[in-house]
Amino acid sequence: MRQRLLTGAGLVGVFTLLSATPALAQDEGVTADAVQAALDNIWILIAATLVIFMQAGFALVEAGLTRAKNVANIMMKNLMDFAAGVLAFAAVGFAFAYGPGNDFIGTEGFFLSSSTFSEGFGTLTTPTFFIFQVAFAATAATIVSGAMAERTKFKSYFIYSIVLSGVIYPIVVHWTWGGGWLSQLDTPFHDFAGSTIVHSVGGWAALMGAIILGPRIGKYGEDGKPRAIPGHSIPFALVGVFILLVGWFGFNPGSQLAADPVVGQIAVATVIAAAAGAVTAMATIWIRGGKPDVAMTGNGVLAGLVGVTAGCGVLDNWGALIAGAVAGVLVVFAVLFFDRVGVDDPVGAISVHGVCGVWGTLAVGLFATDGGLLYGDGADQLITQLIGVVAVGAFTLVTAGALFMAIKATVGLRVSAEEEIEGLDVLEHGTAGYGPDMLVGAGAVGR
Amino acid sequence: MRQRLLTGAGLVGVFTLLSATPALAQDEGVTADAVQAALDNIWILIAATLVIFMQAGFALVEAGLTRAKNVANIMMKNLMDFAAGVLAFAAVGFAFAYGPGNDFIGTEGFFLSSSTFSEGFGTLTTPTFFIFQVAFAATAATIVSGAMAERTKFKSYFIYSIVLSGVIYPIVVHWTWGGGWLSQLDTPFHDFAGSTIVHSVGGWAALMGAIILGPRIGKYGEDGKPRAIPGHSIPFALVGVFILLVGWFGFNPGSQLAADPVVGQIAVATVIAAAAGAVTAMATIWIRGGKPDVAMTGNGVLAGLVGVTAGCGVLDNWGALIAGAVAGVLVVFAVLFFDRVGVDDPVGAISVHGVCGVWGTLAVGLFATDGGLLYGDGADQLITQLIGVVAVGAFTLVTAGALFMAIKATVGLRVSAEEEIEGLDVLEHGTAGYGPDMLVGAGAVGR
Amino acid sequence: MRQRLLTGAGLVGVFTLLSATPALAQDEGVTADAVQAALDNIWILIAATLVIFMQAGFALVEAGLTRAKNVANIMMKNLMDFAAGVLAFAAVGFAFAYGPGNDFIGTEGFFLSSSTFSEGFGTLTTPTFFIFQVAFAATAATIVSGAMAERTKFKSYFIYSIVLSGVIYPIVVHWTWGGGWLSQLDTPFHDFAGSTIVHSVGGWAALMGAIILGPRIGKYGEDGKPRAIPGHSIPFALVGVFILLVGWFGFNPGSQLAADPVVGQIAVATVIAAAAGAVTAMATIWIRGGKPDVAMTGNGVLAGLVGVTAGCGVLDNWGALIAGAVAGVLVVFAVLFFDRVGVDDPVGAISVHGVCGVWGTLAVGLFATDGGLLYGDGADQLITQLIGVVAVGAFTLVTAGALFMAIKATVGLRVSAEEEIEGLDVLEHGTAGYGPDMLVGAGAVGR
Amino acid sequence: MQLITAIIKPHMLDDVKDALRAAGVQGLTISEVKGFGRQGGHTETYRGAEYKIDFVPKVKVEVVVDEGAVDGVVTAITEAARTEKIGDGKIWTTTVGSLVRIRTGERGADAV
Amino acid sequence: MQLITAIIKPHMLDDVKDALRAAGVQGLTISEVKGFGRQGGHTETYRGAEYKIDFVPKVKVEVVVDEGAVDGVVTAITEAARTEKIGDGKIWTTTVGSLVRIRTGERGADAV
Amino acid sequence: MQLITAIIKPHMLDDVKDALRAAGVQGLTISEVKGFGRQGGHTETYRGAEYKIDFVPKVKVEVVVDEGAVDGVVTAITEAARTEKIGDGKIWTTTVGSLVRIRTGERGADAV
Ligand SMILES: Nc1ncnc2c1ncn2[C@@H]1O[C@H](COP(=O)(O)OP(=O)(O)O)[C@@H](O)[C@H]1O
Ligand SMILES: Nc1ncnc2c1ncn2[C@@H]1O[C@H](COP(=O)(O)OP(=O)(O)O)[C@@H](O)[C@H]1O
Ligand SMILES: Nc1ncnc2c1ncn2[C@@H]1O[C@H](COP(=O)(O)OP(=O)(O)O)[C@@H](O)[C@H]1O
Repeated sequence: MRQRLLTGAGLVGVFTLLSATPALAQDEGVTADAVQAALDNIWILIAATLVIFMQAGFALVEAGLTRAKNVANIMMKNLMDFAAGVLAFAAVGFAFAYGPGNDFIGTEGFFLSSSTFSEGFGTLTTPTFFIFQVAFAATAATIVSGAMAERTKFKSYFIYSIVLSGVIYPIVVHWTWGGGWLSQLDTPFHDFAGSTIVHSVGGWAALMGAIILGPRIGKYGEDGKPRAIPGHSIPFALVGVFILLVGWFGFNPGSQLAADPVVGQIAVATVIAAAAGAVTAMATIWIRGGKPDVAMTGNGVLAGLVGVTAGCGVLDNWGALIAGAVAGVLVVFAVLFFDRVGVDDPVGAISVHGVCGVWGTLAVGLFATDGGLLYGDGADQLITQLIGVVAVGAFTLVTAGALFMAIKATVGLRVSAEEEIEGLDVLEHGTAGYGPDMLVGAGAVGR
Repeated sequence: MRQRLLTGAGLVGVFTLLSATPALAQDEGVTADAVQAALDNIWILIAATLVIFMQAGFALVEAGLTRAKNVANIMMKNLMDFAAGVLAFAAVGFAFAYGPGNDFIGTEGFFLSSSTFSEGFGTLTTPTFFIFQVAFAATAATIVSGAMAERTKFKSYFIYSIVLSGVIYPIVVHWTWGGGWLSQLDTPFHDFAGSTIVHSVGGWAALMGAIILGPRIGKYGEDGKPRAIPGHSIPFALVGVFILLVGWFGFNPGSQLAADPVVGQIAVATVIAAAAGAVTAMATIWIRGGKPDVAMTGNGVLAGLVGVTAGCGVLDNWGALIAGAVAGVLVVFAVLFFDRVGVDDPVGAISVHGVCGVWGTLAVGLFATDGGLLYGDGADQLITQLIGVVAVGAFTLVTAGALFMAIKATVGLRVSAEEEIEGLDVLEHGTAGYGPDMLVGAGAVGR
Repeated sequence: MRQRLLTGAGLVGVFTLLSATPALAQDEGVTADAVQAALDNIWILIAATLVIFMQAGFALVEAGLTRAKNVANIMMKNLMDFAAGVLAFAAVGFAFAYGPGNDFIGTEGFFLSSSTFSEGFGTLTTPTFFIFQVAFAATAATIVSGAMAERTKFKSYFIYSIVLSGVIYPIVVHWTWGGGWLSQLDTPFHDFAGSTIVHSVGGWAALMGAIILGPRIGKYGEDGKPRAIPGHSIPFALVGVFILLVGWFGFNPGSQLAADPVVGQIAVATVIAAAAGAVTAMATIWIRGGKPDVAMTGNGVLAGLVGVTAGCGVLDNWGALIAGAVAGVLVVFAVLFFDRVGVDDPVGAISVHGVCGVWGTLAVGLFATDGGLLYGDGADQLITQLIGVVAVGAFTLVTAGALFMAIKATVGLRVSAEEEIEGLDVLEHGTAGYGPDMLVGAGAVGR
Repeated sequence: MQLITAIIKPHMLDDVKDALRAAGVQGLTISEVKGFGRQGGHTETYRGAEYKIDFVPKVKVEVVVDEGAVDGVVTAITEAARTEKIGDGKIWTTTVGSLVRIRTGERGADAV
Repeated sequence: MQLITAIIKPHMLDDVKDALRAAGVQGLTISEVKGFGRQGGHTETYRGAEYKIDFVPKVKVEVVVDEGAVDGVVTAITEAARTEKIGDGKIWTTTVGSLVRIRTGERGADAV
Repeated sequence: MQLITAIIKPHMLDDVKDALRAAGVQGLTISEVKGFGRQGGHTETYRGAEYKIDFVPKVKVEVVVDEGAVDGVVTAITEAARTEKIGDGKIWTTTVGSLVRIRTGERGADAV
């Protein structure tokens, strides 16, 4: 490595061969195994990059579906749950999730201790594995900001996001991907890329957050009926959806954790479910509400994606189609339901990630080509899936609920009514998110 | 695969090796051929992801170059031609394109029938090949929404996009990449990544759509002279251009359909043509119109890209430079021409994809280092290219024309004048695409 | 290759094997070395694509942090420094940088002459190597547009960007990555991915540009105190930051120039530094200014990234953490400093790329696990780093300064005061960047 | 002198402007306003929930004219802005005490 | 007839509208304005620099009413818009010479 | 009391505001408007096609002042807003019948 240090990006001189790079090593002949290992690492790094790109997607969806006066705040939350999440997951989360320990939690390997993780993860080096996992942790955390948008104190959200990325999510990972109790059931829990582990953890935390916060001012009329508070930018929301779709091609195929040609099928299942979710969500809201609502159709894409995330490795194309199509219907009714019962979720995060996360996990028990109830393989897998859904759901609801209550009791969770009306941008962050040339008179009219 | 089902994303337990992954297999030694095959599949999946990302680019370009009152509608069209396109192409399009059949159309392999496609495509698995091809189909379909923007009924557009992705485009593919008659000429038709097959199919369908729809209200003055209807967001349009540029690095190099070091040269040809198109389009409009128009320069980038798409595998850098530079000039004159003759194409889709698609295809006959007229290899290739251009053009104009006429005669193609003036967002989809805090008084002033 | 020409994207017929592709070759057996070489080329092409995507990030950050009346202009500058940069770098820059020559500059290989570069670069083909390098050149060039935003003539900027990409930046590359004098010191200069070579070149050129231009009208009160001129779109700015973050996973790991599993660690260092920079910048401005400023936190992410760019190959996680964390603090004070001394840099480019570029380069001398002062390896590396920083800084300041002075003396550098007040979009490019339905009365009120 | 204020439908602005020019008006000032009246608003739907838009976009036209020109101008606007559908708007007049052209300091009728 | 112009706080608009309806007003026109007054502006910070926002967002309400209704309407607005915090705004009246309904050409009280 | 309405160039707003403050004005209301007049508009080009922008951005300033202050205020605005280039704008005055401060219910001169 000394050599590399000396030579910048690897060129010792003009027109000499690269030194001290694998390239050179090849002259002495690399083995196919080594190349496969290199390929595995490169592929997972690229997949991780795609998952990290999803942060931009979440930020745009959430910004688009909320009001202009809070746009800087929502972007900032998305940025900081990534930044804080990376540090928290590196410091303790990764150890809780993948460190040696008991069936419930990892107890060693804090701060990415290289002695604990010296062996890597299969062909993946520990850093490669970590970068993929940390991207997932940030995804779980960021789901919540949308449901709590437009009324949460920034400081309080910051605390929440550290605890979720650093503790709550990692524990759930330990139970499952980390080899803990859910992976040790007779018929182990199967959640290929995280319908439950990532999405419904985010979704249930979002549910507790939205409940404990209460609805935004003006969301419910004096008659208690929900009123629409339209988001300020449908193009932002839909570009966000496209970016999330793109990122999901890292999220699902990357979860194979190896460069295996099977990732093609995982990607096909993913895209079919996304398309099906979009079409059924559009049809559902069209029939129910009279128009093909754009934001809801965007939710449908995400619902389809979440719905196939657990099963993308074990569903065939028809299974993926059904998983996505059902999710697209489900998300519409879930959004309407939460709206009606007084849970104000501006972006539909609870419905997309919580409800469809559950559905996707159960769909494995129904449609897995090997093990699915409808493929005649009995209910074992389905029962396990149910256990997983309930256990993770309960754990998240309780811990996230306790966390939000604790924050509420100490630093407070919600901004003042005045700040909420004025918009969080100016009062929490100092300036409006749009310049005076863009923002029309405080959105006063027609509110 | 049972094993994988049991172990979530592949980790059976903390700190044990990955089980049942290629990683394990490697302990028994993988062959270099197998690694190359894995690499081919991974690379094409990544390329497909980049091509799918282009959907966001198209959506942004089209949204940016049209008015704010129609922004949700244009985003929705872009989303749905992807979603519907994926389902239609999976159901029938892929079979028409790549299924066994005759020289004109594939007749087997509907619904991705695994028995028909059991052998895969070279080293690519059928799913990997499909995901790349479906991304292309969605691209062809999405080109049209821009040309028909701001006045087309959503429902009608939805029907169109299913037919284009499911039938028209696949038939053209069958003739060429699918091994049909154009690929069997003495000097076979060469369209490496689809200047004609993808782009000009989209472009000609866009032409028929724009003609049959007629121009937007207000586009032509009482004197019949074209009036500018400025788009509402140049930043959207240019971010869209950047995204398309990025996606094209999947589109062109991915069309090699294998992880071959030659993709580097394909990428270089691509970037040089894009840069040349930008510079010449800017220069052309600067000279003609007095100012370096930003939207037109953005069109120039895309023109350069479309212009090199057919030839990126067979042009050297000089050829790519010329292909791109000529396309950049061509696109400006084409935009001005269509404007003048009463074809209202708000985003320039016909010029970029149709006209430059033709140019790019012919450029192969002129500049291919092996086979090009100007490299002294005679006119054979050029003649074939001409045959392809004409055949595909005629087929698309006729079928797309018939399709639009049929839609017009049944569900209708165009919204009412009132709806057009009000904007499609509210009347077609229920809400404006921008919140009241963003949208200034319905754009009344200065219209 | 004739064969390929005949067969479009490689399919000679339905259901026959691919012909003349590596796939076929494999039937005869590929070597592991060949696969590794293919992998290297594919990986670097993907990394280059990610770096090119950064252009969209820069465009959005710069657009977001400036006013709506100049948004088309800033997008156009970002587009054209890419387009012009590609052509200039291909024509002469690459030869100056990597062509044979003396210790100061390459003197052969203009226009990518294939005879000069016939051997490729290690396992990378010349085109693959070029596409990665040209993406870097465009990055260096584009940094400057932000610092000179809202007052520079488009024509003049265009000239600048050709010279920077074609001459100034390539010469710095030649000194270092190109094997020139800085790479031949006893302890060679180490700048893995370009904190100095790319970022501080951009930063110092930006400094000269901003000084020679002078501040925007209204930036300083009559008392000489800096006044805030808020950007028009924080969401643009933060999406830009996310995109840059994503692109950096091509920038840093790609600089390994090979598909080596070590890229995972480079990515981890990168993400940790980015997160640390975000957190410390937020904390610093929160303490100093009373609120967690969003734009400044976005600068913090970029600062962290620039700060780890030189060292990402030789720092461990703690080193990366410190590099990023210090950069996050530094960027805040640097922004405040330049503001105070009358250098008007609307986006903080000088602070992010110049100041943190220097810091990142020096951090190698301090924290390199092999060679760093704080790892007990003496000050040799640190001294070399200092020499590099000073040499490159002085060279860039002088040449960029001369360039801007020359432009000022000939075509002029700054638009008229009237144009500046009206906005550059209409007067330089013909139309406003936003339609009348988006742009509120010329931002008159509260200016 | 009189200030004539008209509230009209946004898409009639071009016609009104042309009519005013034809009536000899050399200057006018417009602004974007929202109106509430008999026309009523409409209901929009968003993500399955409804909300009522009470205010309809309108354009306000303000013209200061000499006494003598008032009737002609009012008639010109009335005719140009009329679609005969509900919501066409109102015109009212108020008396202007004095008028100044800022550029020259001219006052009264000269300043129009 | 009188034109009643009220400058109010934006978030009081719904209350004012309801009060006016209750007071029998059938039409009104609003616009977004910015006010400068005793309320003062506020200081914002951006990237560490400060800047003063002098103008506060307000909504202007304009209603033309019959003489007889003036007092009632002014009182209705005053009460509905009052928060008793500084910056609640102003109401003033000016005399309208004539009023026309564009759709029908009706004039005077019939046109309201 | 009088309502003074001024149409000015947007970038003169700060100067006008300062001049009004100096003239003792404690409150005012502004809005964004577009003007049509001798100044004319301009032609823009977009993708090679031209279009005419007839309306120029202006700012409308409204101040209610006591009779006695009218002349001073009009003069103050005139001087502060003048650039001597075409399009500097207009000032006109109308008589205000009554003025109310919403917060306190004060009327007349006290309400200013
Ligand atoms: N009394 C009023 N005072 C001020 N503006 C009014 C009044 N009545 C109506 N308007 C304005 O005129 C517009 C049209 O009035 P409306 O009652 O809807 O229909 P019409 O003009 O056909 O009578 C309203 O949207 C509003 O802007
Ligand atoms: N003399 C005036 N002329 C016109 N508008 C005024 C005048 N004084 C105040 N305003 C408007 O009324 C608003 C409120 O006035 P302000 O002095 O802040 O508080 P208050 O209404 O409590 O006296 C201002 O923002 C401004 O829009
Ligand atoms: N008769 C009028 N009534 C109302 N506003 C007017 C009138 N004439 C001019 N204006 C306003 O004054 C502005 C300036 O007028 P203009 O004729 O362009 O130049 P000048 O102020 O130098 O005479 C116009 O843009 C318009 O807003």
